[in-house]
Amino acid sequence: MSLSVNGVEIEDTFAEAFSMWGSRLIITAKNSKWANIAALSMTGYATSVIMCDCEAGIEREVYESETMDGRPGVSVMMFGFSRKTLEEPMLKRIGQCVLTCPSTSVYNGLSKDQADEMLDIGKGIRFFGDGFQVKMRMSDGICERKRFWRIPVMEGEFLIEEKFGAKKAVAGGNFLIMGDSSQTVLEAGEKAVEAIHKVPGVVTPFPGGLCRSGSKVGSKYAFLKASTNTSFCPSIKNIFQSSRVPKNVDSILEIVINGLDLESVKTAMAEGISAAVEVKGVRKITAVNFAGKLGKFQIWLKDCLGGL
Amino acid sequence: MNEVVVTLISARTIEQGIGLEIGKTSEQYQNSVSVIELNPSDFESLEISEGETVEVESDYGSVLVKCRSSQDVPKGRAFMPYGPWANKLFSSSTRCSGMPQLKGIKVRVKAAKGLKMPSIVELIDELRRL
Amino acid sequence: MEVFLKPKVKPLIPVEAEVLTPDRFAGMKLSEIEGLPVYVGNRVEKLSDYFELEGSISEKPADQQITILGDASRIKYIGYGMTAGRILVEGGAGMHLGSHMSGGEIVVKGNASDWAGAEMSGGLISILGNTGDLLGSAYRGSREGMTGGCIIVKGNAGIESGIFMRRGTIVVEGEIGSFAGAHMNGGAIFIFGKASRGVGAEMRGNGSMIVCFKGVDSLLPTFIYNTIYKPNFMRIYLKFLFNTLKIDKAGEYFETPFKRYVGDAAVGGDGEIFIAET
Amino acid sequence: MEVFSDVVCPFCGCLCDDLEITVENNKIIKTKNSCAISLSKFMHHEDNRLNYPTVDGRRTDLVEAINESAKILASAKRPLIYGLSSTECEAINRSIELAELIGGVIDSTASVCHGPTIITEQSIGLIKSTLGEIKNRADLIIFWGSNPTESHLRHLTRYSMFPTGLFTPEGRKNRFIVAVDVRKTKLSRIVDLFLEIEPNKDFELISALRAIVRGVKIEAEQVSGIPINILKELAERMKKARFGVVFYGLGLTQSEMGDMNVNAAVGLVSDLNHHTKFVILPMRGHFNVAGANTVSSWLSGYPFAIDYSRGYSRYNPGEFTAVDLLERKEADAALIIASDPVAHFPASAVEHLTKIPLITIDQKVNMTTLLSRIVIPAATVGIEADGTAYRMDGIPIRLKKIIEPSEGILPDSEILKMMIDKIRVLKGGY
Amino acid sequence: MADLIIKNGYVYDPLNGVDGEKYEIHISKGKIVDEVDRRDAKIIDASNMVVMPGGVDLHSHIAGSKINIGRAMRPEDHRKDVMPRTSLTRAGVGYSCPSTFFTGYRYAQMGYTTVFEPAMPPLSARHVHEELNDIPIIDKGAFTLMGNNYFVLKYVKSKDLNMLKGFMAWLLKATRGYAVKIVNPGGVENWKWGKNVGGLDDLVYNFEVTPREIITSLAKVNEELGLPHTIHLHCNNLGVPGNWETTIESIKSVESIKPSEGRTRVVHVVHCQFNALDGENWVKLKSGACKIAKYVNEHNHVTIDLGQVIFTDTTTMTGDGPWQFRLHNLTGNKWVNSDVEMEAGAGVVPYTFRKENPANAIQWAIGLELALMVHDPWKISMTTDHPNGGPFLYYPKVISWLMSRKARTDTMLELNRSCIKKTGLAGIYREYDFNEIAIITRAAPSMLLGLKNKGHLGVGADGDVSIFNVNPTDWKPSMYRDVENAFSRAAFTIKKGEIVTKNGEIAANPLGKTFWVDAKVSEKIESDVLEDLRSEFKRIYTVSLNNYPVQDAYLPLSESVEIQTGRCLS
Repeated sequence: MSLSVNGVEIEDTFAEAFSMWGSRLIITAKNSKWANIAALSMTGYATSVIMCDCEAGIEREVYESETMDGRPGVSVMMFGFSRKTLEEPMLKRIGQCVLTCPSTSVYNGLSKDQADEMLDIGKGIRFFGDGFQVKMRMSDGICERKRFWRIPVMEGEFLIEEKFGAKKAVAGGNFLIMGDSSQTVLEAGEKAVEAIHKVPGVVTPFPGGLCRSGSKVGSKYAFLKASTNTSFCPSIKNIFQSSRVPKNVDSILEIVINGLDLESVKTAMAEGISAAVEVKGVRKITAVNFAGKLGKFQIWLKDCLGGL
Repeated sequence: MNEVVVTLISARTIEQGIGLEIGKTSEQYQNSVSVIELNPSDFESLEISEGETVEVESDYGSVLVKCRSSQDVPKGRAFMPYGPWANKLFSSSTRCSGMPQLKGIKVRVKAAKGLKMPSIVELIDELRRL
Repeated sequence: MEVFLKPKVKPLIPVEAEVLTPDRFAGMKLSEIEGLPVYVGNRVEKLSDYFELEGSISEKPADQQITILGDASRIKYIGYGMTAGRILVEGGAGMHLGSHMSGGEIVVKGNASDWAGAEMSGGLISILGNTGDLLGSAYRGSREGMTGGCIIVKGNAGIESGIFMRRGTIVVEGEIGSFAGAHMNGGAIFIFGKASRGVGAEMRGNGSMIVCFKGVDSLLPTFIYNTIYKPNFMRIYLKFLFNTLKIDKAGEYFETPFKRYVGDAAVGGDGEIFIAET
Repeated sequence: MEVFSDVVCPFCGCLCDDLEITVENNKIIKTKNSCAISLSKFMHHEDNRLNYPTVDGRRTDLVEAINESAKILASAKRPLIYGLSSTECEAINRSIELAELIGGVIDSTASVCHGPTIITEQSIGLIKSTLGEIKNRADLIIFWGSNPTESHLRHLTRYSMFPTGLFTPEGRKNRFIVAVDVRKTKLSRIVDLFLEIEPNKDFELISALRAIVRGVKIEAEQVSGIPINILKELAERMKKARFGVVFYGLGLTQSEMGDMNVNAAVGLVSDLNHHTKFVILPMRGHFNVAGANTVSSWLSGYPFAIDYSRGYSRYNPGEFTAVDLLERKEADAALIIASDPVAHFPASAVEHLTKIPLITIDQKVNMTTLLSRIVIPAATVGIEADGTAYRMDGIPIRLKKIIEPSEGILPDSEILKMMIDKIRVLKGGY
Repeated sequence: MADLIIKNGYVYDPLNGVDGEKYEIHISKGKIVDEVDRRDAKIIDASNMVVMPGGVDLHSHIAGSKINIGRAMRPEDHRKDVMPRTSLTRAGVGYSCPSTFFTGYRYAQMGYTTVFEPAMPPLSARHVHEELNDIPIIDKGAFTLMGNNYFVLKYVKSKDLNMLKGFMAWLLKATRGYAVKIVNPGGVENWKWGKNVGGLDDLVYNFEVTPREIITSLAKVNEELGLPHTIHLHCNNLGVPGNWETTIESIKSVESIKPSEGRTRVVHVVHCQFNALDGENWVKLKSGACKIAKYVNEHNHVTIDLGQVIFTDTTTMTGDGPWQFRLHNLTGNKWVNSDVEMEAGAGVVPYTFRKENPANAIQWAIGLELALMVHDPWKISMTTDHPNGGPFLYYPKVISWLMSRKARTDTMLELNRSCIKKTGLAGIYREYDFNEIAIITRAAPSMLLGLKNKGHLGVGADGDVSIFNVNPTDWKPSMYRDVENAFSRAAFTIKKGEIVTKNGEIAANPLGKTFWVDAKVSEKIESDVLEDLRSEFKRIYTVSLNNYPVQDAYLPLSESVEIQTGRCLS
């Protein structure tokens, strides 16, 4: 039995999410412009582990009052399949995109009690200092001890915290917005992403949070691992036999959500769906799953919305 | 009155060693240690003659001794042999080392014409009165 | 819970009272505490020979405050080795205040004497007046000085503060004596007044850092000047001082550029001295 | 007439052991090989002597003086024992036993001469050798803040500047000598290089030298009054020496922050051992000040500044050193052995000494005996009594007894033994 | 003093072939006797206890300038262990550099009654004896350093073994020494120019002799003189990975030397653990113990002591100046160097053996491997080379490791597994029994030293007995903590027939004696040597020849040992 919100049908199905290791880091800079540039650069080409080394996205902007150094910043989250496949891209991306970016510093965004493990990210980056790096210790024996590395660079000095928290997180939370036109679904998608970004602990790794090309595993071409998600392509809905595109739908966008825990992902999905259905022309909301073959989390849409 | 500010060094001398072995109350000992040596230019600025009494004063005390000029002492510095006279000028603070600073303290030297230098017995009497 | 100690006499011979810790008091009866031994010269006497005691005693050291209502500048070893709780001294404190402590807090409203916080590993000591020499230092022979915790001195500090320091933080709001941070091998010293001769002598590195906000009397020739900049880490540390340790003066320097010196080259060290450019 | 050969001179840390002393009718009539001070010591040892014990200025016998002293010391809460460096090891040994027995503080004159050396040894070490190594091998000798021409008169001829040795057959010619001082001295006129430096700036200068030895470029044009190029030359000379030595004295230890000065000097020598052989030796003053530290170390674990108030030894220079204890007006009785703190301590430390019961054991009248409540005369060790002394480089040498002391005059060790026995009785055997 | 009877104890007296039998020991006038009059005797009931001769330690740095430098430079060390004075005992402080009184008391508390200081520079021999006189209770002695002595080098160079013999005899007497100690032969002389030797055939500067020549000459003369102990050798390259080869080569070099009458041994290799390292460097370090043990098992001219490592903060001190400099550079710890003109040197550096340090873990295993892989315990003496491997206070711990594989396993579990694999320790199942412990802590060292009245309980032996509260009949290796406790605090220590400790508390405080050797050479040699000394002394020494020998005043209680032949190796 399907649910209807604001006259939009919510299919009684589930988004199939799976477990990944996630981490959060705070990039600060002289101003939010440079923090954003670093964050964008760092989270680039990190939409899906199908072809990228990790999944990453910007969680939100962080105010001066919230950051350790009192400068504006951006909170970024990264996801990988294991500790190691998370650690590697973190090192690479911080090294290439933040270390290089003027005025930035990087801090851990997942404290020791929130995290399952602490990764030696700053400790790895420090070698870039070629022996001139300086270890900075703070608050030993007073409160939770803090460790940083200071690395001399051409501009001045790059500062990074020694350890970054990582925890078992949830990736692949998703829903599809089906609407009467590409204009409609884009508008609904933007609204949904905006709403999702208000939820702490989640990111939407795709460009602008929206994914227009869902994919399926395999292809008729042997050399291709994945190909377009034929079931949801409106332009072939009537020639592709098992198309799942409703008649009144002519465009679909997917929103994929990774979060630090199941609850955040659920909340984010609910907030996103609720925002999407507000837009006129949205016909249906559904979610992608692989009948439980892919991941251990099944997030039922109606459960999400029930939680609101 | 003329006055110079100098850095005082105290150290051992042969005469002090010889005098010491004769006895603390001996003339030799007293003569050997109750003296301050200044660079000739500092000495001249005091307008005194060789061997005249001067008053030496530090932040911690003052003492009357005879004054001599010596080429060996650089300008702005002064020399006194170890002994009860010099020790009236030093602080007892050891800065947690056990060792009071006996060299390199600032002192003011001024002429004290006509004033008599205390003998060792007088120094003792002074202590007895404390 | 709080217990009050009112000094009865000003002892001629300093009293060694390492029993003055919340750890020792916790779980005892007041009468038992009165009988705790203190060492005066070669005699063993009772705590009650020197203090009138009243107040209440908690079961756990962490809940215990000891307040000394008056001057204790001839009382040595207050808070020696304490792990938790709080000690407040309304007057001055004698030698070895909080030495070897690993946790808890000590506040001295008057002056503290030498070796305050020597070889401490944790906790917080606040001295509102001046302090003596060898603040947060190693005892002679040891190469492990302060290894953690924080000492805040509102007034001036003596010589060889933080000698052989390994970790932790020392903040002196007034002036500091010569050879602060000598042999330092880790840890941070913030000097808001003027620093004297020999600051950082023979410091090794390992992240050791001395920050001078009002200049240095004469910096050693073996500290090599590098650059002037506004390092971001300094903002973090200053904010930590300002917010967590409530050091108001730190707030004045968030945007200050610093000169960076590295040394001591005499020992091949890579410790740092930062001098505020104001 | 009797001639004693190989007599050891009990004046300075050199402990020259080649003296010939001629004695006639229990009187010294001639000395050979003595320096001026040694001559004065041997020839005048009978001048200004204390001839009998006194209590409150009143002549008394030894037993009463001991009994009175024992009473004071046994009842004191914070007794101080001080001196030791001009007496023999057996007496030092007894003094420590006494300090243990009365739960007192014991300190030697080392605290006001080479205490900073000991503090340095404890923080970074010391790289030393015996004096014969210098005589046999050294080709570069640096006197830093030390001046043997006034204080260790035969040092230059016996050990350092002039003697020929196994690998120094031409003596002075085989050696390059440097003096560093704040004023010109007799020594500075006969050395190959003299550096006249600013007072209280030794640390900076030595640090700069260390950096230069490490190959670091120093920006400053001059340090402590010495141009950098001279320092560079000196550093080069040090690295190229076959066997170098630094003899340092009170110029380092008694200046501002003596412990850091010595620390730097030892560090420099330690660094130089990566390039060549280099050692550093303190010029110890009193003939047995090294012995005071040595004996004290094996008995108490600590060289000086020891407190026995808790029944075992504790150490803390600055807390348990004599000047500090007096400055804080802590001591309530004092026993002075073979020393004259009233003459040699700064005035405010002396002030407290005048206010407490003071017991002095010494050979001669001095300022301290003049102010003491109890004075006990002692035999002169090395002349009237035998015993062990440690040379400045730690070599133990046996002092000789060459004449009999006056009737009833005992050596320090025996006086102290009597005192210990008496105090044991007073304490009921404990 | 009353006569003593110790009854009901299980007696271990290996030199007399007694292995855990129950019988009475009688002591009268400080000596073991057949029987005393029961009515006047004090009787100690040692039921369920182990009775052994008093412990004998042949290598422990307890007195002299080195340990005293350690004391003076390490105030932080003393805070760890303090002993206030009592009406009976003097005050003292520990830990790795304990004060003299503390040393005597702690040894006695562990049942030890005889200890030898193994490195006495002749010029500071007086210092050693002054300190020995302040070590209460135990008997003691000191070995004279000779391996880098100017006159030794000179006579070795001129191959004049008669002069060498005369000089050795003179020097032993002048210093009141007990044996010939050789430390890094040639290396210490070279250190006086800031260098070292790298092997047995390197040259000593200016003397053109090799370490090999020094060792063989001294060993040869040592045996010809018939000194009670063999040469006491601290090999070259100590602490250098791969040094096991140097060690074996050093032992081999004296293989053909004829031992003094009645014995087979000609060399004692000290703290062998430090000289049994295999591998090219510290990173690739592995145990060379099996190679050393194999050699020792196959030859009877060598004995060793362990130099067992204890995981603790300690102070290293040796006469090996260049090694101490190297250690200072490895650790960055404070360093005191002290060279003695014409004859010796020393260095002192604090060091902490850590369980997490791979090299230390291997070193720990090597010491135990040596003890366990050498089949004949008579070739082994137990030492920690106090304080180099660790303070002597840990002897009971070493005993527990030797007696219990479980004790070793429990320690190994705390170490890095891959380190243990670089040693053979995990594969060793041997466990010492009480008899073997009595051998390596009592009988063997005393036999090696040629002390005929020590280390056994036969009639005529000194009345030195230790009694430990552990029952050997129901003790099992799993109860290793019991044996550790028992050996830490002897139930009774009896010294010269007097009960000196009881339940680990000091009960009496007598002064022990000092052993020294008075070796005789012909008058001709004696006068030739003296003449040579007279002609050279003034030029090269800073002390006159007449003031050089130790005066009798420094030996208030001494026993000069007549030259006599030692016992055979079993």
